[in-house]
Amino acid sequence: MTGKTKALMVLSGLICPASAILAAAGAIDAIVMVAALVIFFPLFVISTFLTWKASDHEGDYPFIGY
Amino acid sequence: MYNLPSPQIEGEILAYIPFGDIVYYFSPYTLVLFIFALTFTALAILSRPEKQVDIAFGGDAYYTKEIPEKQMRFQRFMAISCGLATMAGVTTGDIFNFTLLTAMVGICNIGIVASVKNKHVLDNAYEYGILAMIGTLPLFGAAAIILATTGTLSLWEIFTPAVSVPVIAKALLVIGVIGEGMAPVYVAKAEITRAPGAPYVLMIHVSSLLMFLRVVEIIISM
Amino acid sequence: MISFLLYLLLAVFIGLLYHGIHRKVIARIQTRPGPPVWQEFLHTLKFSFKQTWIPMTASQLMFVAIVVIMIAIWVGGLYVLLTGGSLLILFAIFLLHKITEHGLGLSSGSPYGKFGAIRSVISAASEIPLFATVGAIYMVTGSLMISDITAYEAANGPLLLSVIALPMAIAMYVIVLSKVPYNPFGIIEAKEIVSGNKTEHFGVWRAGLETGFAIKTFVLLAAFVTLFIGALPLWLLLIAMLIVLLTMSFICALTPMLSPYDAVTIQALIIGFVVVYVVIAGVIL
Amino acid sequence: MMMLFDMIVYDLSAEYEAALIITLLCIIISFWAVMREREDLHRLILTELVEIMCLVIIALVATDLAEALILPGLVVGIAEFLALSELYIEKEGLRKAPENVLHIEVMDSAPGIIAVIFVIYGIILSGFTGGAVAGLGLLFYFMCRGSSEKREIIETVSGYAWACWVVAFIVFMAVPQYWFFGVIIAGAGIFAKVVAKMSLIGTMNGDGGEGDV
Repeated sequence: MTGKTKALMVLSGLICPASAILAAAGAIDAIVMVAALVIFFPLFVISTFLTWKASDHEGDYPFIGY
Repeated sequence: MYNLPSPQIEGEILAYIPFGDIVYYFSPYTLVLFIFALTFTALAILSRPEKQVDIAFGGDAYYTKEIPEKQMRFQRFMAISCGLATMAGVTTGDIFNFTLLTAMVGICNIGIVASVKNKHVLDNAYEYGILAMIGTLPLFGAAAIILATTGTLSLWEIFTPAVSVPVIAKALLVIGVIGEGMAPVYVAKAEITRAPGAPYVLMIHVSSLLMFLRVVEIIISM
Repeated sequence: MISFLLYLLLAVFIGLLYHGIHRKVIARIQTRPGPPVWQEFLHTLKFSFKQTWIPMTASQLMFVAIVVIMIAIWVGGLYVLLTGGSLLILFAIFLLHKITEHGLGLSSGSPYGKFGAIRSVISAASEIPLFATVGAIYMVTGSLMISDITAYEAANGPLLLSVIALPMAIAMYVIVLSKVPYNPFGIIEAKEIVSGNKTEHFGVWRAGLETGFAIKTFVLLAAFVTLFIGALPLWLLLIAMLIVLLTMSFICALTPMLSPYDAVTIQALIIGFVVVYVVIAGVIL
Repeated sequence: MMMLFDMIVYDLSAEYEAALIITLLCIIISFWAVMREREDLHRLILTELVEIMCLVIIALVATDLAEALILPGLVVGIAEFLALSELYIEKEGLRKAPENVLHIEVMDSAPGIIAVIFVIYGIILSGFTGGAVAGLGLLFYFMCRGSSEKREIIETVSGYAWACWVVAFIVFMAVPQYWFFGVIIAGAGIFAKVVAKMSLIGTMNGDGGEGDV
């Protein structure tokens, strides 16, 4: 799970600036850049969060002593 | 033949698909709507319905509702056809075709909730259905009046500044779409959306709002 | 084009910061100390670090997809606004936001989420026509492209000062107001139904939602300023947005949450007012 | 063509307006009726009145195009009507297992003979009318006897009718000089098709199906 989200994070994290740079250089249309950003920016946000979130393993219980 | 009438409303035409004299076209505006309808149709196909949790009030008990396989299949079928009708409706370039597809959206909306075995949902679906049926009158009426006064049904022709459409036809068209999709007694519709089956029930809302967006564009352009 | 990417990041940042300022101002008006202005920012980060899974009762794919769609539509909205696209597309994106609100509540299977979703359908009855009345700007400026409207304003002065467009400004103000947190029309996330449609979206999903809401607040405030005051340089735009937000904070702090039917009724009354005004103005002009 | 079309529409303008106003009056009356009625079933029937008014508005255009538009309008109306009546049955819990209400002696003794007579007479008549007569005979037969496995046969016959049409079509297109042969095949096809269609109605009655009829 984490491996996949990490890969998605890297991929979308590369696509977003790449599309912006390519559009600035005139290689692709602005509309293509927007389409790329609309699709990959949310994926980047979610996959980033999923990558750095706490692990799914059982956490410790700090208040178990009560 | 396919010159875009009023670019300031919806932008340049990107592509068109002619089926005989009915032309489907994509402008940036209709493309946004089309992609959205497509996304939610895909969601309806791919995702499983949720298990609605009911709380028995006055106690700690709660239970989840399982949706029977048969009902799920029917709802999914209806949701998909509703999505297809919406996709066609937001891109069509023919006013009568638009009204027909809107009516189809209305029928599919009833169909999505019709298989739910819940008295309240069915009662409200029936009320909504009656309104949807009455809604076809202003809907088709508007299309007929537009045909009679302008002599054409093609939106490409109607959008040209030379062709003027009577205000009553515009008003009837909006009333028709509202009656068909958005159900003036919105609260009855809210009651319908209580039915279990998330991606399918959401399709009711998606389709009617997208059709409304399209009709707003049409009446402003006319 | 790179500037758009920077604007996007800025929108997330500013949106969260403004949410924080909003909370702070509300707290001060109610004579509470309130959280620091960075609270919403920290809030989002905190949520993103938490353990996260998908509830067993949820419609799994939709539960996740709706968060992604929520962010995606507002990224599109930001682009439309920045490039001076059609107001109609902005209107469409607002409506799609209503759909995602509905979907958020429906997808979880929780009764509270369901209630939030149903209330979102009810509120759509008044919020949608309210936004549609903004289309009456078309009567004044003769165009629905935001770039044309700002050009009109550069030539003829801000629309906010023109008597004809004032009701439209009020309609748009109520729309933006009903989308900021803690507002009197916010029946879909009222506390008597826990958090309404956001109830079951916790952890990473909630953090994603907050990100989307931040862009949404930025876009709606910027749209209000651009439509009714005019195209401003960035720093002036941010200040103008902050001022608009502060007026909203006062309203949010001083008014109670309305009941669902009252919220719809008040918004419907405003629609009626605008429509009557537009008809009268149309007859006179 | 376009000019002519415009001319016709605008020439009729005065009559059109008068007719439109009268129709609008009728619409108001029908809306009034729907509004006043409280009984669910009656409201459903009254909406059909509204549908008719809708068709009248389309018919007012009075061109070929209007004629072409009435049909889809009618289909949509009927589709909604059917959907709603199903909903009404579901909602009121009126669904129960179908049973044979009509049962008289002739239905036990005679169906075979009567069906044979009808079918033979139908073959003599041939074509659409013949199909209808023969179909009536089979309809009667299936109605009396029930139908457990006969549906497959009817489906097969219906499929052969399609095949006949396709063959006739190919004959018309490819070898037009044998047109008479094509006509005969198509006639046989339509005969079989109408028979199959009508006898299907017969199988709907009785407890032939497995439950969900």
